[in-house]
Amino acid sequence: MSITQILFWTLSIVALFSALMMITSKNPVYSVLWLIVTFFCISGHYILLNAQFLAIVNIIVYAGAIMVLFLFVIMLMNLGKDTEPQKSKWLKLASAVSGGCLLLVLIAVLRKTETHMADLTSGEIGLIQNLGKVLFNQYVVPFEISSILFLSAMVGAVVIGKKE
Amino acid sequence: MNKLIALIPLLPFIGFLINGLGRKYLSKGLIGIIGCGTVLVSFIISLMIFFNGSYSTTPIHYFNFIQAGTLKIPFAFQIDQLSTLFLLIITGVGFLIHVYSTSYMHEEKREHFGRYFSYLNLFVFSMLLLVMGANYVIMFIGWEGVGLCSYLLIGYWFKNTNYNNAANKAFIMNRIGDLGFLLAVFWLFAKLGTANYTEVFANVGKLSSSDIIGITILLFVGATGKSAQIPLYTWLPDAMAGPTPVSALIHAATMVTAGIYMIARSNALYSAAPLTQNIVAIIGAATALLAATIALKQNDIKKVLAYSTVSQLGYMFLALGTGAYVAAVFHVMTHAFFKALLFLGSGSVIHAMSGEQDIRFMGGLKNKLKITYWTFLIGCIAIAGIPPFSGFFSKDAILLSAFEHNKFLYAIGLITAALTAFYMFRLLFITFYGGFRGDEEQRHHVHESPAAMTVPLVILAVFSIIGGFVGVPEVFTHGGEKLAAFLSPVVPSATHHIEHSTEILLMSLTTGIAIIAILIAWMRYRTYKEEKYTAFGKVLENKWYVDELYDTLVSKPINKLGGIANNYFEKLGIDALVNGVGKLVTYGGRQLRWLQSGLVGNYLLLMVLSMLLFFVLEFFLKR
Amino acid sequence: MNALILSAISAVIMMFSGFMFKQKSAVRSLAIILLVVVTIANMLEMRGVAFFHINTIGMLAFDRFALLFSLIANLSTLVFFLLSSKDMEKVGVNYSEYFALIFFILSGVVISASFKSLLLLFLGIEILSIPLYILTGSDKRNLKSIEASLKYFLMGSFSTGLMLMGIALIYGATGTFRLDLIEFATGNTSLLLIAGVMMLLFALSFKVSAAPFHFWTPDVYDGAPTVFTSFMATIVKAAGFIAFMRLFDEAFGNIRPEWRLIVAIITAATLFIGNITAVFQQSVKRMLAYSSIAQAGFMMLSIYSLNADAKEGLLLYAAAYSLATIGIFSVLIKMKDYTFDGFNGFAKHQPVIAASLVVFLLSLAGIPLTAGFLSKFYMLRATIAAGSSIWLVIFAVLMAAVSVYYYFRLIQAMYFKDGMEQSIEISQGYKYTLVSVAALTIILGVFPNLLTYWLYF
Amino acid sequence: MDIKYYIFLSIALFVIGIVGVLTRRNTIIIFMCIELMLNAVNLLLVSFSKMHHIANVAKDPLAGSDGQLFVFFIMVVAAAEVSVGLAIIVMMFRNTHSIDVNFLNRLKH
Amino acid sequence: MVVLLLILIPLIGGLVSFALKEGESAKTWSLLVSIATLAVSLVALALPDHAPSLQFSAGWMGSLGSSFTIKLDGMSQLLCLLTAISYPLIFIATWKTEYRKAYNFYALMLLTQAGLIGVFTSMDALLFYFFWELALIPVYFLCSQWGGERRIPVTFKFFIYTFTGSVLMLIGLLYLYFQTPDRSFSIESFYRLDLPVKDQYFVFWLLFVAFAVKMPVFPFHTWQPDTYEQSPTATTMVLSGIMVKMGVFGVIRWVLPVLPIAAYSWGDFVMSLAVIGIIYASIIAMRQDDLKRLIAYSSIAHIGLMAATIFAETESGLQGVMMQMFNHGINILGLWIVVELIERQFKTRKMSELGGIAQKAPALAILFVIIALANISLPLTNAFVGEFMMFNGIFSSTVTKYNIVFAALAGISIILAAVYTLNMIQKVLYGDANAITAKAHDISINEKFSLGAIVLLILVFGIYPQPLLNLTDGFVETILKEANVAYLIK
Repeated sequence: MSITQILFWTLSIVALFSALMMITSKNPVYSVLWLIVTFFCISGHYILLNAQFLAIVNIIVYAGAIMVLFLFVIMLMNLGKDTEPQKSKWLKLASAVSGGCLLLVLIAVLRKTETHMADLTSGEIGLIQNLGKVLFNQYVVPFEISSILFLSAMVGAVVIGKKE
Repeated sequence: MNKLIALIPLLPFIGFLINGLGRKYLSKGLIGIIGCGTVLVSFIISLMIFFNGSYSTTPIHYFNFIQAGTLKIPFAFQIDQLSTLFLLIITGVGFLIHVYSTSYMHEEKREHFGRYFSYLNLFVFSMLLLVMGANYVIMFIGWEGVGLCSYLLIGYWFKNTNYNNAANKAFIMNRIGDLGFLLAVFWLFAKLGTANYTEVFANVGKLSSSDIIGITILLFVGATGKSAQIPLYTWLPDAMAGPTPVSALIHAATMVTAGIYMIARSNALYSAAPLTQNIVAIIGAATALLAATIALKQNDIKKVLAYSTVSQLGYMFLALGTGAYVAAVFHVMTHAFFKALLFLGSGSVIHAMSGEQDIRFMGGLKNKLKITYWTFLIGCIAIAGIPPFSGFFSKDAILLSAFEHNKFLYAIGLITAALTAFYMFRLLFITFYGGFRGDEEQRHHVHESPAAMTVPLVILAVFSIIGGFVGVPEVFTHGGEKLAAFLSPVVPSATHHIEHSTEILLMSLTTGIAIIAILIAWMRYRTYKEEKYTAFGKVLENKWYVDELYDTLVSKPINKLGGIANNYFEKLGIDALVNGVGKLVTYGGRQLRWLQSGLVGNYLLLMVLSMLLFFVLEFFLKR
Repeated sequence: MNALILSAISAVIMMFSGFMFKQKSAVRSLAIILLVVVTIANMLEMRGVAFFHINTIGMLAFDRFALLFSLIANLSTLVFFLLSSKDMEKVGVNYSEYFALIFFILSGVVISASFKSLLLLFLGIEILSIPLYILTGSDKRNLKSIEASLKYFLMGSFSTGLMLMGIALIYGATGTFRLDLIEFATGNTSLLLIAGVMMLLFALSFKVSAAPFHFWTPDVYDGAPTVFTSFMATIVKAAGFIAFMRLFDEAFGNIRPEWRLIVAIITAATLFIGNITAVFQQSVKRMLAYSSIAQAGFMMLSIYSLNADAKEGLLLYAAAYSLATIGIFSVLIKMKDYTFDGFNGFAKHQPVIAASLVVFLLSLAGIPLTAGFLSKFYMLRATIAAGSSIWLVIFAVLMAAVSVYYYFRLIQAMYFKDGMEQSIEISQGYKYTLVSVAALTIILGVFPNLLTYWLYF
Repeated sequence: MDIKYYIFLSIALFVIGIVGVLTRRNTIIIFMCIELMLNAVNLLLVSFSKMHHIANVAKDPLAGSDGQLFVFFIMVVAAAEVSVGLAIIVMMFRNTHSIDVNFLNRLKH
Repeated sequence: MVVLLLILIPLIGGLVSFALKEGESAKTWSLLVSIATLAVSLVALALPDHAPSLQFSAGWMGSLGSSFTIKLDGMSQLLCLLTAISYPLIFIATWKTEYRKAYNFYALMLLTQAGLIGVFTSMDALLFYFFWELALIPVYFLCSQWGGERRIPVTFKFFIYTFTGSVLMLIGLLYLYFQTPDRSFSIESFYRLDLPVKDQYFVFWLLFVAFAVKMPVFPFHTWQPDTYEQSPTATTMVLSGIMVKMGVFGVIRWVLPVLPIAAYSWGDFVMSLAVIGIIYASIIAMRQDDLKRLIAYSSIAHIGLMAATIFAETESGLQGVMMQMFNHGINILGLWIVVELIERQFKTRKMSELGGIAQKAPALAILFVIIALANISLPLTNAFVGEFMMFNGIFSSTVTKYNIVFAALAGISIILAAVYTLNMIQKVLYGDANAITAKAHDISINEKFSLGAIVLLILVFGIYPQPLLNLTDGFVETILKEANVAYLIK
């Protein structure tokens, strides 16, 4: 096992574990924290895949900004451990079983895909320079269009947030 | 001449239109004149045809009634010997009865009087169409037309529900027969492509024997309806609800003989179907006997005559069935005379008794209604078959043929003849002999009818006496029967193989039995006694319970079936099914709503589950 | 491109119009004028006059199909503005922002009609959706509105997740996001690709509210302020279908056998659930929500058959359905009582409006000589032409017969039952507009070529 | 490394997200689970992008960069969505003082 | 152009009537419009066959392979004539009936007429479907708005029932369309089709169900008695006199020639259904007390006979169907007028509550009796000719082995018809007047006119039917040639 493989497995297991912890934690704050762990693991994977730009953005945007926003909201609402009523057991079981089945099915289907990636860390595309080039050459239209999205989200937040 | 021939049915039709439309505006006299006059002119034209000999078997074509592809039905008349004879009977007797009616119906309101005459004229028109038509379709038009008129006239006094029921019954029973007739016509069309007499009879050979049997039986079914044979005879006695002249004309002299006319007309077909002939003969004989037994115990003067008519019609079918077509036609003619006479006579009696029809409340009318009595007596003698009155000759011809054909049928005929003599004279004696049994009012009222009624009686009586001479059998004359000779181009005459001595013996036997029956009646009914009720007598009085039988076997089940179909099958079956689909949809809508639980978690779970299903379907089940 | 950019600009202008104008009628007039400008620009582009020459590098393609649909969407929105914009005032205080959001949605509509890349599909759908979450929840005092908004948002995001997963899998299989290249790469079908296609199928089914991904629809349509339900049930849903159609036609047309069965099942289920559930509804608004599911079932037939007829028919369907539904909603908004009984005796008091409503309902039910019939006809024709699916067609028409049941209930209430008069304010202009929309519905039903003509010339 | 491990990992994270959505009632946590789903997609896209890059790098040195750009756009959209979503959740909390997703079920049937 | 006028006059007349806003003038206007239509229809009759003005074609929905092609051939001449004659008679007979918002009523009636004539003349399947529905929608409103107590659910059922049938028909037509080599809805292309047997079977049922519901053939009939009972009588007249003919018409024009093998193979089955229906409806009719329901069931029986005859595929039979379509329309119109008069006067349709009308209203009684006799197809009434030919057609049919059985069983209906019709006459007209009927008065001049006209038609075509037969014989020959399956029968 090479070092990348060890890293891969470690990150994967941690990511899955923290994801599971996220959905099972009673306390929402813990959930947020576990999710942040997951995001860090994913960022680790990005680095492993030589996608440094995304790794950084992921940490800044997701783990940094978005999750803090979440935390902030949770704090704002002062949600404790006991605030969340539990779903019925059967419903939970059904949900878990159906989710598990979905996983099984998808894995059973996709396990036949076999492409070997020999050299994980090589390649320059994940660098900010290369991505920037592509973004502002080929993807300039979607980039501009995403501004519409942001504008609308902004207007939306104003509409929702403004007191009447 | 063709134009004149067209006038024969057209005139009564015009009379019908004038009387029908103008019934509110014309005076009774005018109505009577129009009614009688049109028939008289038709009669005169018929006489002209008869005496000019302008009859032939070639049809006279007027226009195409229906022409569609291969189906060609010309509106054409066939004035041959057979139809000429019937023309004479219909218009002649018809005219007399019209005249009689002017007096008999005189008390009706003007518009009803007009209505009556218009119906009567319409009847004559239809009857003429029936006998003049050159094919079965035209005959059928007349056939149903007379049925309609019969219906209208039976129900003439429409306020009375019983009369209306009788009218309905008559029409419906006729319809049953008509269906048979129609099917026979379709059969002819299917096999021969035509219903014209000339073509059909020329092509009888082309029909297979089963076709012929089918067609003839179906035609006979038609005849049993119209001519009141077993099993469709029960309407005729009920039909006496109509005014008495109507009973005389329609339910005795003319319409009911349409079946005989039809079979005589189709003799070519029947002669080719011995099986059917046997059936016809058996049905005829059975009807004759059955009706005669019933007539024994009836107390309504018209009912007795009605059953007598049924019985005599049975005779005619017996003749037809034994191949004696001429004898049947002959009996039609003589029967028309004496039965019309008897009915008109009974009408005169009823008229005199202010509408009383029950003979138990009559009696002793002999002296008060002289003309009526004598003519009635003549009629009774004629129907009883005493020589040389007309009934003797025609009945004898029939019995002779039956004897030749089948001894058993002959025996029935003989018994019937005896019964006939008995019940007719029972009627005569109870009505005219003994003491008057009506109430005081009637006693004052009793009077002889006016001339308009008695003259037709006398004329008919004369014909009842002499009418038989056209068909005096070979035994007595040389050169054979005139009637048979006259009809021979259309109706083949039966050839007898019986010794003349036997024939005379048979005649004496018939006559003797009739006389004995009359004597028994004389002894029993000369003075009226209350009849004792016996069990069998009760059965007879109730007409063998046939009406009740039909009611239980046919009417009620059908009605019940209708009820079941209406209340259960329709409402709980089909309709419920249709509504059930609608209800199911509504129910489904109500149940499916519960899927929409309002909970996001459930929605998402359902979505995930269906995704799962789709994946399984796509990746595992499809491959 | 004209419409896209101009509507985005219009949206920005509307954002600020609240500061510029104090009167709501001025804001309204401005919005209508801007929309007319956008519409005209769109028409001009169909005539070959493009204001903006931007190289989209294969991301967007403003072909006839896309332009015609944007035109239909713009015109429908115009009708919507003319009929219902006044009623937006009642929703809340952010009058101008609502217009801005609608203009944003319109630009999203244009994108989802003209995308050539999965990325643009994603962006387009999101631009459609996010403002809708807001509009749904814009009646902030009303718990129903909030509930609807929350449900819509959660389920919408979930389906976005599905869509993205699908896109990722397809990317994995083909190595590209461009529709033409994906189609080129679908020559060898891998399971990865099929799984991705199915994920996309589910996500788009969700957007067009096809069963069994329809659950959000009744609740959201019911809870949202009626005036916005009208908009989202018509133009936005049609846009979803156009995106659906474009994606499956241009990218996955070659592997049709792989997904056809699933689409058939979804179609049948949608027809069934939509129609059957609508039967029992007591509220007209909720009935219309289910009816929109039912209509989606019919539109799904075009995805199933995926031929020239289907494309043409989908456009016609979008137009017919939008016109009729906007018309009905515009009346419904003015009513106080949303139940069927609320419409009792309506024809007696408002004969003209009732007559127009009848035309709309007939159109929705698919009665001939209305646009609704012809659009359904096109769908059936397309499906039969696609072959071997006659049972689906028969099922569809049987369900159409069921639909008669609930549409005619409204007609019955209006015409054959007696009820109290509801005081509703109706201006002359509104009346004329409604009647002309009804007339348009009939004209389209008699001469559909007026619309589809544009596809070919 | 085999690409399928990445696929498995992403799918697993994705499904965990789904299960979380299904089992929890706290709106915020549900929303977080959705974010987890998006991140699973992101991971998958990046790994695919790498895979395509390795396969096609000879033809095009920038091959596969579109996958990573897509991730960038997803993050952009997610940010926008989060802002709107949290606004809605806050609005709900303001009105009902609950963030139980089942609390609001006036709309049904 | 003449044929276009036939559609346009009632269509525009109807639209104008909406705008009249005043009952009396709408009434007069509608009568004038219907008389104008009648006049045009008579002009059309006078024109020679295949005259250019008997057809009209305009491009319409070319992209769908459809065109606005209408034409008057034998059968459409006949049925348009029936429609054109019926309308003035209906308007005159119901002149005194008051309707709320009469302008709407008359407008919808005229629109129905336009739809009916369109159905009968269209030579394009899609156009046919359009008119088919166009004729239905106004009827829905007519019945629901001006009908009896239970009108709303009953009409609704009727509408959904027929609508379901017609959408299935649409599928069938579409399917056929796709089989035509030139992708066209025109009737010529349909007639040129030579479908494989399996397809024929399947399309046959799609089409037939629509027509069977409309006719209606047992067991698709349950909408009919209710609808007839609940509709305003003027509408019932249109429904039963003309509209049910759409089903018969449809089978003859669109099923027999297009799907000859299926029509032959399913013929026995359909005939059995029809024959069962005839007897079934007849015995149910015997149990009815409501005049409208009685006539409704009687009509089912009559139509059943037509349905059976069509599938016998004989020339005389089809000619009989043609005759009978016209005659049944006239006769039942007469019956409805009588019912309308009785109901208007006595406020009841229950036979058990009536009686003794004959002595108070002899004119009504006589006309009623004649019409009733036509209903039982007495000779020298028009119905006799039709039924005679139909029975004959069934009997001589070569496409079924059971021709005799069918003819005999169907024939029972003439007995049963007599039973219930005479019973009806007796209960309504005869007997003594009771409290309800004691103050009866006779009918007025315009009612006499309309009933008289009907009686005149009954008698004229009963005695001399040849003009009607000549009208359709060419058409029937064509249809039979198209439907020829002689090569299948060994």
